[in-house]
Amino acid sequence: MRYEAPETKGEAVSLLAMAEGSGRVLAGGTDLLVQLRSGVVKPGVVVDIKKIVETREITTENGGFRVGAAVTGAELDEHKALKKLWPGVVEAVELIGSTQIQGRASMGGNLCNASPAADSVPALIAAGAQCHIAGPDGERTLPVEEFCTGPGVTNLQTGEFLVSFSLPSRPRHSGDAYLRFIPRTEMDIAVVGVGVSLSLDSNGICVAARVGLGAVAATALLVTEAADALIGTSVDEGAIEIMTSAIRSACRPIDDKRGTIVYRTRVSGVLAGRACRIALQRAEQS
Amino acid sequence: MAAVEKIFNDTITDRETRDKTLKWVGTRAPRPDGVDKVTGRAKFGADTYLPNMLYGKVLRSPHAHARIKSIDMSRALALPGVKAGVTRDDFPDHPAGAVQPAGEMVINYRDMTRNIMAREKALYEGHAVAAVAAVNERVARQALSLIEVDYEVLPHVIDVEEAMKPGAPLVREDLITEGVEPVPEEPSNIAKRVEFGHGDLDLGFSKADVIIERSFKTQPVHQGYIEPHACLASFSEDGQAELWCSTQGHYVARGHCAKLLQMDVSKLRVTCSEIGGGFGGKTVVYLEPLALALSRKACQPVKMVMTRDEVFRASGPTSGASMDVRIGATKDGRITAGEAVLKFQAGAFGGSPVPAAAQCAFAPYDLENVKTIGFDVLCNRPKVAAYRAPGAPLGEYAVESVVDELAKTLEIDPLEFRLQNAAKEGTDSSYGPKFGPIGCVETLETAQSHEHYLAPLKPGQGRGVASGYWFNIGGQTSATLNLCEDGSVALVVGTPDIGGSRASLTMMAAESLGIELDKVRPLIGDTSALGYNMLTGGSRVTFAGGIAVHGAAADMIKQLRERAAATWDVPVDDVEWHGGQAVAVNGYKDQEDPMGLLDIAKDMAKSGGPIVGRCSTNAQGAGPSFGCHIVDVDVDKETGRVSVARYTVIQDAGKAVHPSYVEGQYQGGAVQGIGWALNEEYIYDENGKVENAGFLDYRVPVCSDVPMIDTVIVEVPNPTHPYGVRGVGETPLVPPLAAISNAVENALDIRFTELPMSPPRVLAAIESVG
Amino acid sequence: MAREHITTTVNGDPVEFLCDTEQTLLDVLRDELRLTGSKEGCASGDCGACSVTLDGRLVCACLVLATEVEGQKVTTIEGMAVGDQLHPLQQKFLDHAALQCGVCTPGFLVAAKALLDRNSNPTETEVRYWLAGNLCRCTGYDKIVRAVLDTAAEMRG
Amino acid sequence: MARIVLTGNLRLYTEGVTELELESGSIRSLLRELRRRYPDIPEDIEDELAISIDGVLHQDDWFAKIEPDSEVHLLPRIAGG
Repeated sequence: MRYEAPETKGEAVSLLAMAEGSGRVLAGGTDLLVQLRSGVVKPGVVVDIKKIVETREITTENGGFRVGAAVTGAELDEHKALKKLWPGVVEAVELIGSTQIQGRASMGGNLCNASPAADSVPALIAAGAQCHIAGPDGERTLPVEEFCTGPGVTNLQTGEFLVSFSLPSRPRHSGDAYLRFIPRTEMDIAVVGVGVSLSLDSNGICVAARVGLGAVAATALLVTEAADALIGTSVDEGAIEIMTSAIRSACRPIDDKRGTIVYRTRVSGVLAGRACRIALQRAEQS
Repeated sequence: MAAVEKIFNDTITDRETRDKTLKWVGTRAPRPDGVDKVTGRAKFGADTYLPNMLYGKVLRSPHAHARIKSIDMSRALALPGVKAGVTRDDFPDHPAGAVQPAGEMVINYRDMTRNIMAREKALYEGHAVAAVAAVNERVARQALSLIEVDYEVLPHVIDVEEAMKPGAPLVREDLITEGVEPVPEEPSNIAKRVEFGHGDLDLGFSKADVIIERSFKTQPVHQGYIEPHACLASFSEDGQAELWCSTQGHYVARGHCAKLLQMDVSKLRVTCSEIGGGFGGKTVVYLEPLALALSRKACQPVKMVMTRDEVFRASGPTSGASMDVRIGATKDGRITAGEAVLKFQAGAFGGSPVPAAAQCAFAPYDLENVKTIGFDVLCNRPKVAAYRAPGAPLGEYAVESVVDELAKTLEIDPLEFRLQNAAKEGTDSSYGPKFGPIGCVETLETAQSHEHYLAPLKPGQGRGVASGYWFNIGGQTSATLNLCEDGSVALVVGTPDIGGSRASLTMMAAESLGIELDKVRPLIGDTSALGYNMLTGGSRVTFAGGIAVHGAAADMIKQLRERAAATWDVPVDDVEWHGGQAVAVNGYKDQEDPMGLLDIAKDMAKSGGPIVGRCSTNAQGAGPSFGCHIVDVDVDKETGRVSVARYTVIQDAGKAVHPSYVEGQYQGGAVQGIGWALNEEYIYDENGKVENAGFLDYRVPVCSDVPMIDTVIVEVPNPTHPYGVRGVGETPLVPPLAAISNAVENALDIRFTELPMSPPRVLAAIESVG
Repeated sequence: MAREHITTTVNGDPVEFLCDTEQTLLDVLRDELRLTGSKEGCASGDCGACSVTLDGRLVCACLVLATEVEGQKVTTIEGMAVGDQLHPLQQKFLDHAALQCGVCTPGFLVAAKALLDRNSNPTETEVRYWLAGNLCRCTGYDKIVRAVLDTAAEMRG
Repeated sequence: MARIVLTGNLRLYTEGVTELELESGSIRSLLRELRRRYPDIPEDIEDELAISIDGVLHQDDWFAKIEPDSEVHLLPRIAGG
């Protein structure tokens, strides 16, 4: 196994292109090293992207932010302005593993690992985040909800890698939140995860909403029916009730060691309601 | 040595007065090994290296149950850098009846040699099938992939009740159940049936106004020590060997390895590393005989360390169980009869802790009519290893749940109900012997008046209590005190220090000698340093080690008095040992200046040579320990998550030599119990393979899961011990399962009869009652 | 196989080592540099026994490739005491009997120091969540949390 | 005569007898006498036993004294974690 740490996107792309699929991108490594140790992956070359400036920066971008794919959870947590604009997204990233994991794990890695249970993904979907991808044919952008195509499978083509995310600006009276359920208080993989983002007009009527749902299908989902249940309402309990049933009917989970179909479906609605109330409160206060 | 003898003979009242004069016992002194353990200097199992060292790796069965038709090592052994390989052919077989005492139990070496390396069949996923030693781990792993094993996969069975059914896949084809008459003709997975009790159940139940009968089920769990099994073996060409390993008993490990490798015990020297947790799981051998066999072939040192995955698949664990309990009581709260039938998974070989579970289940109670029956059942899991009060947490989970339900039905406070039926001195225990002085009533009364029990609950919370019992044991123990030329003392003991025993043993040595604590330096000797020592387990070390250390001090004091008497030219009977000094008494009072250790030590050579206090004993009369736990829980009714809001452990320690480490045992046991009750469980797929062999999905409690654990140390002295010590290490894991289940019942008005009470189970129960 | 040559700083000292690209920082600390205070409890980032800091950031050494530490600053438990002066956390762990077997202790100490370096006055809840990635099976965490809170109070003066 | 109680599965070797009175000064002599009366008791049974004399637990303790009025229980050996 070769280890390379290029300093430009171009070098990284050509290294990955030459590897013809036997290349693996290393950001925080909190998933990759476990896979290397267990022999699940045997890459010919590991391309460490952390020396590429764009993957490590948080910069403002027309009222929103551009966040490098390899920026760690700990660094996000320390970025006051980003935390103020998208608290739900930052909270979601902070839920990935322990303090030690936070010192390494990144949103980019969390997304590219393509686990249906990735914590940051439903929050990024709710936030309407875009992925910036570098590749042999130049750069392209993709909405987060279109990035993963199945468990462990992404839309990335050979030679491509995820450089950064765009988190958009947002009007006043907007708020987001992410909640997940785990059996313990820490250190577990999400059994269910729900991200909610909404904007209110000056009369407190919901004018825009997005709801992301994780760990209940092959990939994290954008649930437009759930959002539609909120838009045009004052996000009263009645609307939330309709939203939660939309969430439950969007669930297509499996039975596994972490939860049952029944349990995941049941709890997804519960968390959606709770996350929605937090997002609402934040919107009202912003 | 009047002063010392007195400590042995003194009565409880003497003891109370003496307790006031104790200088070290009962204090929170610094632990002698503390600095090494906070600086990273302490050497654990995987922390040693030898020149020319090889790395050993084990090939493990991917099948839960399979006949091994052939094993071809040739390609693996041909790989450059591979120095040795071993399989079943490298370990001599033992006849079926080859049982002999070793460590705590009689060991069946026919079974043990099959557990460390599969022979006819692989009996569980993770069962060792072959091992190799190579120049580094990478080559060793590569070699494993070149070993060709031809398996014939067989049907498997995991669940205890499935395993007991006629026609279940047989783990051992020729197993005839022990303990039933007439002797069965057909083989089955039931290795043994045991029965305990006294009185007349029918009569007892006929007197009952209320009878409650429930069935319980628990999933198997693992001890969960943080340090994986590790060892380093070095065999020399002349047939002598050295073994360094993380073990609860290096003398016991020596005996097992010598037997399995057919070598003289004296030719194997075992040194125990610092041990990173064991809880019973490091009382047996796994890697050690393999490393020795590989080293013997390669004539190079071989290091072996388990991965966490191997620890979960191939070591420990403890039994999952199915249990039926029936208890009857009168309206005024007197239990008239209790009956329990316990079925325990033994794993691939007989020897589950079901006998102890059957003995302990009703132990907190004074019962006229009681009967417990236990079944030891083979299944395709690793042979279970001891886990902290082996068996007792399960049996008492079932009994204490029904006791709680009875109290509720009779509208009697659960502690009051327990007190009305509590075992006390003179009670015929549920398993036979009369109890001597015990603290069962004291722990219950302490709980009744504890601020926690009296505090109001927050809305939605539930509170539960439960009692627990463990026998505790003594056993063979040796200790040596070497007087150094400057008057300081080197203490050598032979029991691995798993949680502060260097501190407690040193404190008792200083107390018995009457000298400063910092003048005694403890060391854990290797197997060549002392006579035999049974392992660190059964809550025996502070009890039995204390007796040995105290005896060694008595032996040293006898010699010190003789040296002083000779020096003064007075009869030895006119010299006594007081406050760390030889003092002339009787007719010679005040005629000689007292001689301290330094005075005697500096002229030791002239007065007769080295002074060594020795004691090798087989400690008897371990004092049983009772505990009572109080727990408050919150339940999230929408997600089914149970969280522990407050927890108090009350337990009889006899005498707490080092209260901080006694509290630590109470707190650690309670939190292991919280894990067992709420989230810990082995999850098997349809092929009998473990799905959660790691700390990610085998969910031990993390720091943010639990509150502070309050403790109360009750002290009802054990009269057989010089300082009144009872074992304390195991009882703390006995009450939590029932206490937490009782608290959840109190919060939800739903009685759970299955562990763990994980969120999906709890939510399903909540929704089923609407 | 060609081995990588790495130049880094460990506990303030310049260190060079050769490693395979597959080796983790933990493998190198233990097997090449013989700094065995960092323990391998799981090799998957789930137990925290190998906690070290990398340029001041708390990480699991088992989840860092050794080749990644080129030019960085690694701090391990062996770098915590200064001469014969224990760090206040080390002393408080002893005073509070916050260890039993002691195998998780180096990881807890390194993690707790990283907390106190950032937050001189953590609440019990903050301590518990910060340390949630460090497993202890012996103590039930009670005395560990008390030792950390007590150290923070003492260091605040 | 000391009162001897056989618990667990010992009755299988004693034609169902679980309680008897015996004159025996020590555990060693007790075990010999039991095997003399009940030859079915396996020779190495003591390796699997714990013996309680008046409530005090003994394991591997041949010469522990049994008084004429002692109450003695034979139990399965106890192992801990």
